[in-house]
Amino acid sequence: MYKRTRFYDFTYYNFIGSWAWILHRLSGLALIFYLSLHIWVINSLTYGEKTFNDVMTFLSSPLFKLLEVGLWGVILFHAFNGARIVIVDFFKGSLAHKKLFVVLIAAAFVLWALGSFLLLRHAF
Amino acid sequence: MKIEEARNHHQIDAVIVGAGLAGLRAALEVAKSGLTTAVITKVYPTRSHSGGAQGGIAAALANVSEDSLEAHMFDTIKGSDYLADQDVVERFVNEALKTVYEFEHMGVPFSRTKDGRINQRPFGGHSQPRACFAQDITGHVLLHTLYEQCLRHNVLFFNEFQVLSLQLKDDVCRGLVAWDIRAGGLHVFQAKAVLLATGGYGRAWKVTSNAHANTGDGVALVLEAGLPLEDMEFVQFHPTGLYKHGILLSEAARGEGAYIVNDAGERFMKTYAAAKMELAPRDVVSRAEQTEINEGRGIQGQDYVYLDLRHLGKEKILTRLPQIHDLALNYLKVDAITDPVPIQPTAHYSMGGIPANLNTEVIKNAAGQAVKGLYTAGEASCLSLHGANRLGTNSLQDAATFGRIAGSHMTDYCRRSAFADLPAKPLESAQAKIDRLFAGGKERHAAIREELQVNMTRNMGVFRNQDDMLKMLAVVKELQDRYRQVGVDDKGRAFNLDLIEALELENLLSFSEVIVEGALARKESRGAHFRSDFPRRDDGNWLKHTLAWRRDGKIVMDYSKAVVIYPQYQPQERKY
Amino acid sequence: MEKNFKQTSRSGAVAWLLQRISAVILFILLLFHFITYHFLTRTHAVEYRQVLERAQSWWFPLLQFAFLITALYHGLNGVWSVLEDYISSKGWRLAWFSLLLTVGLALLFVGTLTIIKLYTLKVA
Amino acid sequence: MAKIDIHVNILRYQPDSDEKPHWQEFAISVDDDSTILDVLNEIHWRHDGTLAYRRSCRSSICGSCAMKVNGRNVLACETPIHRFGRKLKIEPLSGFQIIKDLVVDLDPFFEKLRRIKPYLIVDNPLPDKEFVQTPEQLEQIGESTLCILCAACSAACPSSWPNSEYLGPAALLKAYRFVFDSRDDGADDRLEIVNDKNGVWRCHTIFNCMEACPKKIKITEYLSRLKLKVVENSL
Ligand SMILES: Cc1cc2nc3c(=O)[nH]c(=O)nc-3n(C[C@H](O)[C@H](O)[C@H](O)COP(=O)(O)OP(=O)(O)OC[C@H]3O[C@@H](n4cnc5c(N)ncnc54)[C@H](O)[C@@H]3O)c2cc1C
Ligand code: HEM
Ligand code: SF4
Ligand code: F3S
Ligand code: FES
Repeated sequence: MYKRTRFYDFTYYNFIGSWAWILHRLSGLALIFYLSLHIWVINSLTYGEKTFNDVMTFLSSPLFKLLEVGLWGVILFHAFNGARIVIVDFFKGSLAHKKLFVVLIAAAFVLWALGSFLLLRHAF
Repeated sequence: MKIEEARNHHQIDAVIVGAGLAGLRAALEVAKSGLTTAVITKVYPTRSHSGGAQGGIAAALANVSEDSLEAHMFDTIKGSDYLADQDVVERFVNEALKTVYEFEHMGVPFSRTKDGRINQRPFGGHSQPRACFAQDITGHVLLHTLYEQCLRHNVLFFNEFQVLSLQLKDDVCRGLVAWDIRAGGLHVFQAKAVLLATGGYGRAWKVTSNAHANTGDGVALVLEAGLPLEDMEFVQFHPTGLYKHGILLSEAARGEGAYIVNDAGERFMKTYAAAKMELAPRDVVSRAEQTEINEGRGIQGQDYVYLDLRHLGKEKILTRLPQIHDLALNYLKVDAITDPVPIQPTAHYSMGGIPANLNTEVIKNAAGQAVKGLYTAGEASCLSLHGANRLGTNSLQDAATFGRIAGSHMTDYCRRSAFADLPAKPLESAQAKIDRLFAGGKERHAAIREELQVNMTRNMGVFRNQDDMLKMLAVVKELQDRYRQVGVDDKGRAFNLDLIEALELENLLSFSEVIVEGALARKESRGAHFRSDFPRRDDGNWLKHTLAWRRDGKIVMDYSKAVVIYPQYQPQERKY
Repeated sequence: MEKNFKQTSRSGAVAWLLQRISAVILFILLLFHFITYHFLTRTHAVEYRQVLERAQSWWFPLLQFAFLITALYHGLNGVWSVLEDYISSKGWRLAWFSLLLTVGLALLFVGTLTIIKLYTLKVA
Repeated sequence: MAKIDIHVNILRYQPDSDEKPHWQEFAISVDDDSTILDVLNEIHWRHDGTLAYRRSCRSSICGSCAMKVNGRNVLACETPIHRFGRKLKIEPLSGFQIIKDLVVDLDPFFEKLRRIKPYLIVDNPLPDKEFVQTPEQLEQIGESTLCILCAACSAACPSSWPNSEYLGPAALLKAYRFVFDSRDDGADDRLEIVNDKNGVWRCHTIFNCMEACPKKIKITEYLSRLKLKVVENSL
């Protein structure tokens, strides 16, 4: 017998459900990574006004602004797809999970565009 | 290849060949008694052909109408064209209710009436709505439920094992030899009791509703063991086979009210069976259909007519007959909600088979003497419950009821007997078959099978006559000769599909000869056996069973096995 | 034939449910957090004074603490559920679990410290 | 009906001679209304007898012939080739060991089924006739009883690839089928069995199972209901 168990099987992947799952997983991991850094960095804000301003100037550079826009996107995806998961789990969302995905991600996208505008408007 | 005898030797009280409804029901019965029970099956149990049954299982529960055991009995006898043994029919209808209630208690999800009882629908040849059903997947749910119960009671499963020979000596069955399909290799099973529940033999035809596995292996094994077969010429053709594919569209469609129409859009059944129309028994409807086709009234003059469901409406089609809707859509791209579905008669059910008595013991002669330790049930058997024509939904009931009866007789038998010694060289004949196929001639089994099937459909169909049948006989003989030169491409052990199919072909060729000889000899028309050269039923000469042996390479017939007839059910003309 | 399947920890229901409950709470808190911090406060750079003022209102530490706890729980429980998909060896599972627990407690400690410090810091 | 020429790539593995699977191309001519199974038969019967695959009913009810065609799990017997054009890529189901060519080892699949006690458990004495079960009660489990145990769903589930011990959608669906049967008294037992890291909690609502199921069973929905029942039972 030939054993062909693999981690992933990329030939069975072209469905909304599985993309949503992969992205949800990756975004979740990214978020917990970010959250760890965030907690660490914010701690430095407590070392007086000078440190605060140094850190903040650094964080307000265009590069960080762009990263923040990305972060906002990741958060929105994870949050709205997460909402979809909750609806699937508790409110028979399975019956229309693709529609739900499209609607919720569209809503997330609008929020993302709006937020990005707010974030970037003073950046450059 | 050398076979390691020691490792592949099993000693098991009851060995059951076949995991269809008959086999599993028997296995469950034996296993409950605590005896070691093994089921040997060439496909995974849930893949057995019983799962393909759609319409229902007959029992006079009287849940939706007045009904009685007598009515069920009479319908069955009349449907059989009076060839059924009436003691068998009596036993059958008496046990039928119990069988269905047992199934329900095992968890079968039967469709329900509003007040929560088992729902029933009309079926061809039954005078009352008697078919208990689960949508149009009745066989499927029955089979799965039985399999589940067998798991619960620790039945041993030898899945993907193909039985190649019976071990018989001095009229005692001692076990059998099987080929392990997955790994390759022969296994010897020593048993106190063996049940043959290998299903039907419809695969001898090209246009057939039967699964690839329905190659009549059990029937051929018995013939090879020097025992007789009964009534093999009676093969039912189902009127609603999906055009070209032969795949079955359940009679449930007509039970729910579908029409059959010809090219003129006419419900032609009114000229053949005005009272019952589409719900006349299958032999009647198939003949009507074939007549329309033969006389040029098929759709656009071709070899099919229409099954029309449109007037039933989307709702009913999708809730009551979803499988039929899917089949037509997938195979013919026809949406039954909006279009009529092309159909033609298809080889469907084997009334004949391994002769057995009321206790399901295999018998060796017309006097009814039994072979010890050998049993049979289900479509492989011929008790004879269905006579010359089976009524729809009676066969699932047959398989389950006589499966259970077989199980309880086997249990008794196992309890009071010891293992009998196997014959000296149990592997010999099976090994010889395989060696020959591996050594290989130039003939290809696929070509031979194709030729057999095409000719059987052409010559042994709904209408038969002497010329066609003589032609067929010549074809079978020629193909049997050619078979001796068959070799397989695949010389491997593991999952050698080539080898399996070649072995099955030998069986097809073997019993097909019996079918043809039996049909040639029977110079009358009865039930599913219709001869245009002898279009009348002839009770004077032919109200009797055929028993056929292969002796010295010839088929030998015996007609001294009388039909059991009760005074109150004397043969009458059969009208619907 | 009894192979290939091992029954393991008879549970998972509570973790599953808490993951959803924390998700719903996070949905609200996180969006709130992002809006108040990343959008509304950014005139140019976050002002030290402004941040401290809000940090010292009565509701701030409560909300922040709730956010910290739910996010940490949700995130780390999420990582654990990802790991469970891929790791079947008992030893590795224990090792990873301990690691996640340590990281979680550390972050909780740092985060709590930050909140308290900000609350008690004197505005210069 | 006309003949068309097609190219069929099949992932071959012959245990006696091959170390690992490899692709083999067949250029053949078939009727344009053929199914995948017809194509395999054509190859096996007329071109290469060594090709191995499972089939029986050829009417999409026995569940033998699930395999992956052009990246999708299908029943070979019910899938017409015109769905894919002239290039076919046929391989065995993922996630199982290959016995030969398209034939995979399904023993683990059936073993998992066995784990969830897939049979009606009744504590009280049986009624004389049938249990009363209303059409509404039947409706709860009706669709789940369509399952033909073809394994297409379990093979498509990403959760099951890295973790061969995951019970998988088919077994869980069977658990649902009995837990929600109004006649069954074995729910507590079964719910405890599926309340496991390799049970219902390995389902991340990925929906591939539903995409793969030839019977179009709303598997994920039923697994969701099962999860809620487990939660309810363990609080
Ligand atoms: C399409 C279709 C629809 C039908 N619908 C209905 C219906 O609605 N109502 C009704 O009453 N009847 C119906 N029938 C008939 C009914 O399904 C069968 O008669 C019945 O299921 C036969 O059951 P069985 O147990 O005898 O055999 P099967 O279910 O055919 O099982 C045969 C078993 O034997 C095994 N086997 C065969 N040969 C070997 C071997 N050499 N070695 C090992 N194992 C072997 C096979 O693996 C299989 O497990 C239908 C039949 C068909 C074809
Ligand atoms: C904003 C609101 C959020 C919602 C609605 C939400 C929702 C969810 C849900 C429902 C799951 C379960 C997925 C599953 O079991 O299949 C999940 C998993 C996860 N979440 Fe969140 N989440 C949110 C925020 C966060 C945050 C802030 C983090 C990081 C700290 C995070 C990290 C994770 C991780 C790592 C997983 C595991 C991923 C996986 O199992 O594939 N989530 N989330
Ligand atoms: S749920 Fe669907 S895909 Fe899964 S085994 Fe059953 S029929 Fe096949
Ligand atoms: S694909 Fe797998 S993860 Fe769940 S929804 Fe289906 S079982
Ligand atoms: S052959 Fe039975 S499902 Fe395809």
